[in-house]
Amino acid sequence: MNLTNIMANFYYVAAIIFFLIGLYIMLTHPNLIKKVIGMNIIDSSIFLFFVSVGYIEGGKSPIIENPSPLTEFVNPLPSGLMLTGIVVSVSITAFALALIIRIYQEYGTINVEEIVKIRSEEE
Amino acid sequence: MRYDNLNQIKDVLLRRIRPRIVIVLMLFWVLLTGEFSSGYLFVGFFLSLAITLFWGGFLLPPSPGKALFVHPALILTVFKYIYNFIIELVNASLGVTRIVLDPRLPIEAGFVEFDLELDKAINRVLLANTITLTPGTLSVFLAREHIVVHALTRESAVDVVDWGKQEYLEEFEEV
Amino acid sequence: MKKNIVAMIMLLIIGLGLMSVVGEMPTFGERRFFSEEEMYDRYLQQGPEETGSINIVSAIITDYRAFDTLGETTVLFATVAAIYGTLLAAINKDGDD
Amino acid sequence: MKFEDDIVNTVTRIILPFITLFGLYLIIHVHLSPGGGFSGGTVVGAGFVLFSLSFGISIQEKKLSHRTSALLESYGGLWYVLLGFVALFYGYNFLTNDPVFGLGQSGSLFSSGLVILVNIGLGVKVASTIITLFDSLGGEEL
Amino acid sequence: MIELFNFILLIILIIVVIVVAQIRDLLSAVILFTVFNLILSLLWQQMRAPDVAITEAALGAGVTAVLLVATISKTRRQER
Repeated sequence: MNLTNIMANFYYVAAIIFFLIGLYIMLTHPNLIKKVIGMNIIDSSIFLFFVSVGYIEGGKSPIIENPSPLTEFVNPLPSGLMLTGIVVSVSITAFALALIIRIYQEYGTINVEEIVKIRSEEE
Repeated sequence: MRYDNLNQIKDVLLRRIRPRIVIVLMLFWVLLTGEFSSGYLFVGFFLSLAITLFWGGFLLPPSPGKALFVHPALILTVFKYIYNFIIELVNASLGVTRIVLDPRLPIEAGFVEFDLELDKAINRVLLANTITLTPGTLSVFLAREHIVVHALTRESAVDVVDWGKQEYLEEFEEV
Repeated sequence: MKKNIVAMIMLLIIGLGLMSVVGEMPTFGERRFFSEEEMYDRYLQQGPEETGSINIVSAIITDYRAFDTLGETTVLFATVAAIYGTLLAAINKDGDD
Repeated sequence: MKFEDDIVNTVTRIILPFITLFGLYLIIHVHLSPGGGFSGGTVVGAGFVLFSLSFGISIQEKKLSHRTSALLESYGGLWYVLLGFVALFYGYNFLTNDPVFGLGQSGSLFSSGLVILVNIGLGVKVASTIITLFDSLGGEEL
Repeated sequence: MIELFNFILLIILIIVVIVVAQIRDLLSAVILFTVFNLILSLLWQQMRAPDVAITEAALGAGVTAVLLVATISKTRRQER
C-alpha cells in the first residue's frame, strides 16, 4: 500500500467513507426510510468516485466553443454515464418509497423489527 | 351559437395574454442565452407567449387602468421604501446585537397579531417579507389581511405594528 | 448493540480492502487515466463535427450512446408503471373489502 | 396538500413562469450549454409540483389531468423510438444522426438534428414522470 | 486554492453524512440529506462537470426530497 498515493487521492478516500457510512446506515437502522436515505448516499459515493476519475488537472468543462488543440478538457465520458445513473437512482428511490407506503398500509409501521414481530405472530 | 363560442375563445385569449409578463420573460430569456439575433428572439417570444397562455389565470392579476409599463410614481415609492427599510434594518440589527451581547439576555419573546389595511396580496407579502428580513422579528402566518408576527422583545413588537401601519405601503396601494 | 459492533468490524474490513485499491490507483488529475485514450480523443476532437453539438456530454448521451438513453427512458416508464401497480392494488383491495 | 398561505401563493404566482421558461431553456439549449432533457424536464416538472403544492391537487388535476400526463409519458418514449426508425427507413443504423438529420452550423441554436429532437421528447417524458411520481406518492389524501 | 476549497467541502460532506446517520428525527435527516446533495452539486461544478451538477441539484436535491417528505407525511415522523 502506497501511503502518499492515498493522501493525494483524497477524493477516492472520501468516496469510500461515504460508501461505508451509507452501508452502515443500511445495515444497522431498522427504519425503512432511513435505509432508503443510506442507499442514496451509497449512490452519491459511486457518482463522486466516477466523476473524480474523469477529472484532469487544469482541464475545462467539455463545451468546445472555439476549438484549438492546446486547450485541455475534462473527460466527458464519466459525466455522461453518471447522468444516467442519477436518473436511475431517483427511479429506484421512488419505487422503494411506494413500497414503503404500501408496507405502512399493510402493517401500520415502517420499522423492520416490528414488522418481523408481526409476521412471526401471524404464523 | 358558433359565433358566440368563437367570441368566448377570443375573450379568454385576450384575458390570458399579458404583454408586460411576456416582455419580462423575454428579458429573462435574453439574459439566459446572451444572444440577440433574430432566431433566438423569435424562439424566446414564442416560448414566453406559450407560457403566459398556459399559466394564464394563475399569474399575478393585472392592475386595472394603466397605460404605461411602469408608473413613474412607483419607482419613487420603491426608493423611499428601500431607504426606510435600510434605516429600520440598521436599528434592528443594533438592538439584536445589544441583546445578544448582554450577559443577562433580556428576551421577552412572544407573538403579536394585528390586521392590515392592504388590499393587494403582493403588498401584504412585501410587508411580511420585510418583517422577516428585519432581525429579531419573524412573520409566522399571513392570510386575508391578518398577520401573526413573532418578536424577540416587547419594543420590537411595538415597532413592527407601527411599521405595518405606516404610509409607505399605502402609497403602493394607490399607485 | 452486538449487531452494531459486528457491522462495524465488517465495514472496517471492507474499508481496508477498498483503501488498498486506492493505494494502487493512478494519481488524481492525471491526463491519461485508464486505457481510454482513444475514446477521449475521438469524442473531443471529432464530436462537434460528427454530432453538431458543442456540448460533448449531451452529444455522448443522446448521440453516441443514444441506445443507452433509450433503455433509461424504459427504466423511467417501468418505474411509473410499477408505482401505479403497487399503489392502485392497495386501493382496489380496499374497495373489495 | 394545500397551504392556505398568502406568501406561498403570491410568490408562486410570481415565480412560476420563470421556472417554466428556465426549464424550457435547459431543454432547447442542450447542445450549446450544460443541461438537457433530464435536468430541464425535471425543472418543468418541479414547477408543476410547486403549483399543485400551493393551489391544491384538484386544480392541478384540471390543468393537466392524470390521463394526459400518462399519455405524454408514453408518447415521449415512442417519439424517441420513432426518431430511431427514421434512420432505419433511409437505410442507416438505428438512431443515426449525421446524414439523416441535417446538422447545420455547429454552435448555432438550430443545429445538431437528432440531439435536440431527442432531448425535446426526453424533456416531455421526464416532466410528466416527475408529475406522475408526485401525484401518486404524495398527491391524494389517503 | 481549488484543492483546499474542495477539501473543505469534502470535510463538510463527511460531517453532514455522520449527522444523518446519527439523527433520530426523519424529517431532519431528509433536510440534511438535501443539504448533502446541494454541496455535492457544488463539488461537481468544481470538478468541471456542470451537466451532472445541474441534474444533481434538480433531481437529487429537489425531487428526492419532495418524494421523501411526501412519504414521511403519509407514514410516521419519528424513527422509533
